[in-house]
Amino acid sequence: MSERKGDDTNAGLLAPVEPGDQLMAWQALNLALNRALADDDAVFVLGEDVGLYGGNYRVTQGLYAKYGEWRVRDAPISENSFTGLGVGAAMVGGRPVIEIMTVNFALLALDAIINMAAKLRYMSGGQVKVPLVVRMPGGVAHQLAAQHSQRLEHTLMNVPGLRMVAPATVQDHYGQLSQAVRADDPVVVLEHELLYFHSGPFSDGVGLPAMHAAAVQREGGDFTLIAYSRMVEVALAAAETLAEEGIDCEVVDLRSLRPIDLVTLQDSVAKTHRALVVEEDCRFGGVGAEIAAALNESAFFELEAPVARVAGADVPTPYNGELEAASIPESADVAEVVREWAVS
Amino acid sequence: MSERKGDDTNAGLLAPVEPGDQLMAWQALNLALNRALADDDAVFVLGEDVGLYGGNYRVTQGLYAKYGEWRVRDAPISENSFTGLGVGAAMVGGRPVIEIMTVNFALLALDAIINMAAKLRYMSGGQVKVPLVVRMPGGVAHQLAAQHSQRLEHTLMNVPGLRMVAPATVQDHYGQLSQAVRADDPVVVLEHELLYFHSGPFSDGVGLPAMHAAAVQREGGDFTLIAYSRMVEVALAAAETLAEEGIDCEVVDLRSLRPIDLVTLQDSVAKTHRALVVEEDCRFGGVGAEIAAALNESAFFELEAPVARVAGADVPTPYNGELEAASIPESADVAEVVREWAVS
Amino acid sequence: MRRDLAKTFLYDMALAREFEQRAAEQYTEGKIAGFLHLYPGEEAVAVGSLRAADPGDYVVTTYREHVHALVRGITPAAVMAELFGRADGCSRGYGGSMHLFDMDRRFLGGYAIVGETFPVAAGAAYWLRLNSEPDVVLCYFGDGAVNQGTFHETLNMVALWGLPVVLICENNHYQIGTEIHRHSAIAEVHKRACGYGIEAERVDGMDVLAVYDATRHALHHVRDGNGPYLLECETYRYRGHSMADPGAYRSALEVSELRARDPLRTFRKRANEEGWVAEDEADGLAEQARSAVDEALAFADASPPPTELHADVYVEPIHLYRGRP
Amino acid sequence: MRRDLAKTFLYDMALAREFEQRAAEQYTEGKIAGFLHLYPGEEAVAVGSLRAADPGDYVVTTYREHVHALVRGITPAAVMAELFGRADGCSRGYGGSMHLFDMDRRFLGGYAIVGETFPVAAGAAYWLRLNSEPDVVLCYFGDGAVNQGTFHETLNMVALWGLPVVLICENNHYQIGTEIHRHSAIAEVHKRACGYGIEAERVDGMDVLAVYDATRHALHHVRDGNGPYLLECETYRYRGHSMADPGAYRSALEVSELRARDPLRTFRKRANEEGWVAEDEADGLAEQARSAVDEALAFADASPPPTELHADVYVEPIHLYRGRP
Ligand SMILES: Cc1ncc(C[n+]2csc(CCOP(=O)(O)OP(=O)(O)O)c2C)c(N)n1
Ligand SMILES: Cc1ncc(C[n+]2csc(CCOP(=O)(O)OP(=O)(O)O)c2C)c(N)n1
Ligand SMILES: [Mg+2]
Ligand SMILES: [Mg+2]
Repeated sequence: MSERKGDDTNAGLLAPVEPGDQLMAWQALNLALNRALADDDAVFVLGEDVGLYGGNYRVTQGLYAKYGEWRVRDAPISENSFTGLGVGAAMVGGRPVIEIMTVNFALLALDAIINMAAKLRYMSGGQVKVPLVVRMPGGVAHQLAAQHSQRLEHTLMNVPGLRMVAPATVQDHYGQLSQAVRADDPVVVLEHELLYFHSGPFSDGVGLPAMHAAAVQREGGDFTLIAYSRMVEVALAAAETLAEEGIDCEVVDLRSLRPIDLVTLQDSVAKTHRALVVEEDCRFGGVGAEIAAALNESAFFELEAPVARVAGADVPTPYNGELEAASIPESADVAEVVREWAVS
Repeated sequence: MSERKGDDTNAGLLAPVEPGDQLMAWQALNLALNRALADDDAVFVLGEDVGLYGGNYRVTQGLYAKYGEWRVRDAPISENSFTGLGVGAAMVGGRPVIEIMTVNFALLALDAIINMAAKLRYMSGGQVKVPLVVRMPGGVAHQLAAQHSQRLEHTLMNVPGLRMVAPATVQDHYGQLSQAVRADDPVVVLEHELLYFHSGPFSDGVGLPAMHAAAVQREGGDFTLIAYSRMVEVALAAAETLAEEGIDCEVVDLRSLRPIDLVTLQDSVAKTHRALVVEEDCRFGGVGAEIAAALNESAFFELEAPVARVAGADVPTPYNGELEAASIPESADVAEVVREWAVS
Repeated sequence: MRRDLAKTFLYDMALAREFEQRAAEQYTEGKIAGFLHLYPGEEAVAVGSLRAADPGDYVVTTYREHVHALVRGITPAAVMAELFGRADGCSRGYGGSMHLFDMDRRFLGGYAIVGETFPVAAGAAYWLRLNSEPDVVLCYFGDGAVNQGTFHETLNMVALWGLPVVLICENNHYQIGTEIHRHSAIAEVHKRACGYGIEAERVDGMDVLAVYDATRHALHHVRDGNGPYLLECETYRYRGHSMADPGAYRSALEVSELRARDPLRTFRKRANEEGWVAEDEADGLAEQARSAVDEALAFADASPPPTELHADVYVEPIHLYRGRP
Repeated sequence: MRRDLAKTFLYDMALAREFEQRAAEQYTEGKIAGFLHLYPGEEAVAVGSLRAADPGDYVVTTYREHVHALVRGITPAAVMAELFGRADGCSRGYGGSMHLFDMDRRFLGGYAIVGETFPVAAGAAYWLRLNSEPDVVLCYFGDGAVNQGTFHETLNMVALWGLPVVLICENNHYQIGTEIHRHSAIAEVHKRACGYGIEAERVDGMDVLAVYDATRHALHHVRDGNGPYLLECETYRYRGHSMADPGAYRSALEVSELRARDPLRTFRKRANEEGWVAEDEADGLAEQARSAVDEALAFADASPPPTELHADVYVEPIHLYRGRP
């Protein structure tokens, strides 16, 4: 289980990070929260087992001991109300970082997120500010079955008033959460259960890219692969395979799902004339639909083929391991579709 | 207010309908429920004020008196749990028709709909059957403001295990609800607050079109307008205007949002080579994104222009009447976009 | 009791009654649209409780909140202009009747999804407690809202953490057309606090003085650090649930019985008997209230509509298709 | 008390303990994945309560439900195969540890979203009541689930409508790492029934006989038409919350104190003293349980995986892009 990994480390109170250090994504998030709590008294963290327990995925490890129960609060299983509590606190000066243990439970908190956090500023005629961060890991992990493999990004990306980021790299886990906490609008930080224990380079003190800008993670001239969160590594793996076959893919990491950085996608497609979206979301009505529709609209005459989608199967997630693997995109699936369209 | 109209009629216990009769949509729904309750003891209706009060939009008028409190049950304000109650009853032999007063409150019931109703059959290995109907009116009505103008179709259309229909005509309000009650899968019937008191022709006893089939409501060769629910009349109005200008639009009523009848759309585009989706949903990540993406993928080389979208503005709904009107598609907006693309 | 307080009560309640009746007229004339939920019959609750609160206390209300806004000091003009959907409304015409806001007066708004006031109030209270502020949050809700999950979830949290909230139930015995015995297993709302160890009390919500005293007691209890307090005010709405509801589910007898205990008339009588406010003085206050509403209507009528559809969705505006600044 | 019942208890609990310990091994060996929530320490609750129920009664459980499934009569083989994700599992490999189902045994499944068991149970009970059936629904939930809105919403409805449900709280005092005094304003779960007028009782959940008797009493209460009943069983889990949790938040002392009241050992001792079940007989039962689990493991290992990704999403399959049949 992902949560059991890395038991030997104790990054709860991370020492200054040396240049070139490798961190795990959960450590990058932990560092971002630790600094946010230290820098700004308005920040507090609230969620199930974020305190004494240190977080189900260790993200809040060490913070309870350092900041105390009022700033690092263990919550009962009351998702809708403790998220709504975050909204109320944000309205009066707080900068709550609410952790919903996984997006599966966010289905219970959507009134607080959609009908309150996102709408309050507008319906108050601009009086209210809701600097709320809602963190939650989504996606398919290791055989957690139908009720624990929900994807919710298609729902949240549609909501006026919300911002949503979905970091893929360790650096972005640190950077985008840090920016989200400083933002004056409600921001959903969509994490992924399978990324927490991935290691990656982390450089401290470097300037952070804009919170919502996309990033070209691999340059290429033949085909544009568009992905976010864990699917970025799937896209990169596919690109490697295809490179050996002489198909040179550009991989764009969306990084943000509301807003999206269409300009970067257009620039890429202007080179490649072909694009494909890789999403873990179920295909029908998923994130890829908007990306494809937007690209088709704005780059229609650049495109030599329709924007394709490689997405999660339109089924609840099965428990069985092989079926589960078959229900989400793997690099082979991506490569296959690219080959199809690359020749056409 | 829509609810106040039609006070003179009492269709709760509708007499046999004469050929060519005009009915209001709420009366068609009422007739469908009345017959379903009469024909099948497994059917029961549950929701806030559906009983003694007769329903906020009169849809259940007269049913409580006829069928009693156990089959027409007034519920407390507990959306998540009374929808979940419907799931439990459906598992053991019932055919509950749950009314959520408006989709705005369905945000509280999404765990029951998405994590239970939709997933139970699959996660039980096919043992469980959930013949549940969830009825709810969505969309923008008359200045109900941000929290009462939610659209949720983009969220629900993405959910494996659900079916979703969105009737536009009086006939379909009767037909699709009747079919939904008989279906063995969970079906969301997405109604519209502004359609309940619209009158239209209703022919009784005629064969019903397939629950999920799209319908061509106006034939035309120049441009395909795709719409659902209340936007169908907006599309038809735009088609009238454009006809006078010599642009001959075909109007397709989707009728169903999960699944969608792409074949009918493809057939139409094969004629017109141009298409536009009219949706009340917010544009970004809305229903139109999937329709556009799917059409672009499947009819890319038929299309002379990208599939366009005329959709709700990406803002919470303002209270002020003029701003509200500006936040959703009107026929003029549709006509304008059609003109743009028709010439290009 | 102090004469000026009695006068305040009389004026507040006269203004409340007048404002709502005139709003109803404006609705019928089409100047106000959407859902309009009126307060006649319940005036003593908002007036008695809010007059017991300090300016530093936060207020969280429902969609039936015009009177709360007025008592809190939002001008009749700003409230009426909001109902008209105009730019000079307290929510600049974007919120309407159900969403009145005034952050300067710590009026955290009207919420239209039943049960939302609980978590919002808890959040403000959490922030106050975290910063050891002396202020308290007044959280309003109806008898129907008690069955929403947020009531339970929030009461547990505010009790567990000892948050400074006074939970004020406006028990008018109806959830639209469903009478309380048909929606709640226990019809005495204050008794539902037992599951959280929260101090609770029921008071006659038709008696402004009783509500005032009970709220003061509750506020002391909370300010003294004894945790949250639940106050159930038994009251009644004379009109239907909203302008869309004729209220046919209630007997004329029931309504007339309750009208006999009208909070305005009973308190006016008492104020006169006790020698707090003489009849002519009371007439003067009612007259003042009428002209205040006259002015409010004129102001609202003259106020321009808001014009920007995309204003204030975000603090830092975004372009949905451009992630780069 | 009847000897055969004592033997049943001993066998059930031995099987439960053995099954879970072997499942833990299989998890470590990688044969089982996902979240695995085990029951050692809590056996008396599932065994005592389910043995008091009739075959016609419905059972709704959480993700910590292996033992409930076994006691209900689902074979160890079918449960183990499900944990392995195989086609012969009771959910054909699609559900896994948290989603065991057997509709023939009226076992309505394991639910993994905390608080879901309440509305599902209420729905089955509503249907039973609507049809005047004599059966009752047993609804299981943990101490952490009590703070979910569905607990409150459902208790109000089942009390209001007098639905036939026995609500059985498996109070093991922890919500993962959060001890009950840190998640609940009132740590005695049975006391939270007061807000609904629901009959409630607390029983020693380490004593299988006490749980059995209390459940029989509760079932009689409900079958006699007195409405729902809440039974709080105080118990303890020896292991962490799931295989992912080392349980470091609990003192060794606390765990050892509870282990001293082990439900298996205490009842075995009593059964021997009372002359219900002799030591050697008890050994035999434990031996039987062991071999039953051996067979279950062999069966699970030999069972094929399910192969159809798109099977059983719908009763009548649909093609997402083709609305016409
Ligand atoms: C979650 C939710 N469900 C349903 C509604 C529709 N609705 C609006 S007010 C109301 C009744 C509320 O009754 P109560 O809480 O007693 O307040 P009152 O209107 O009597 O002041 C209902 C059902 C809503 N706004 N929100
Ligand atoms: C709504 C929801 N929130 C959070 C979780 C994560 N989670 C799984 S079990 C659990 C603790 C439940 O504690 P309790 O109800 O006491 O049951 P126990 O595990 O102790 O048997 C939590 C928080 C969940 N599954 N569902
Ligand atoms: Mg009420
Ligand atoms: Mg527990």
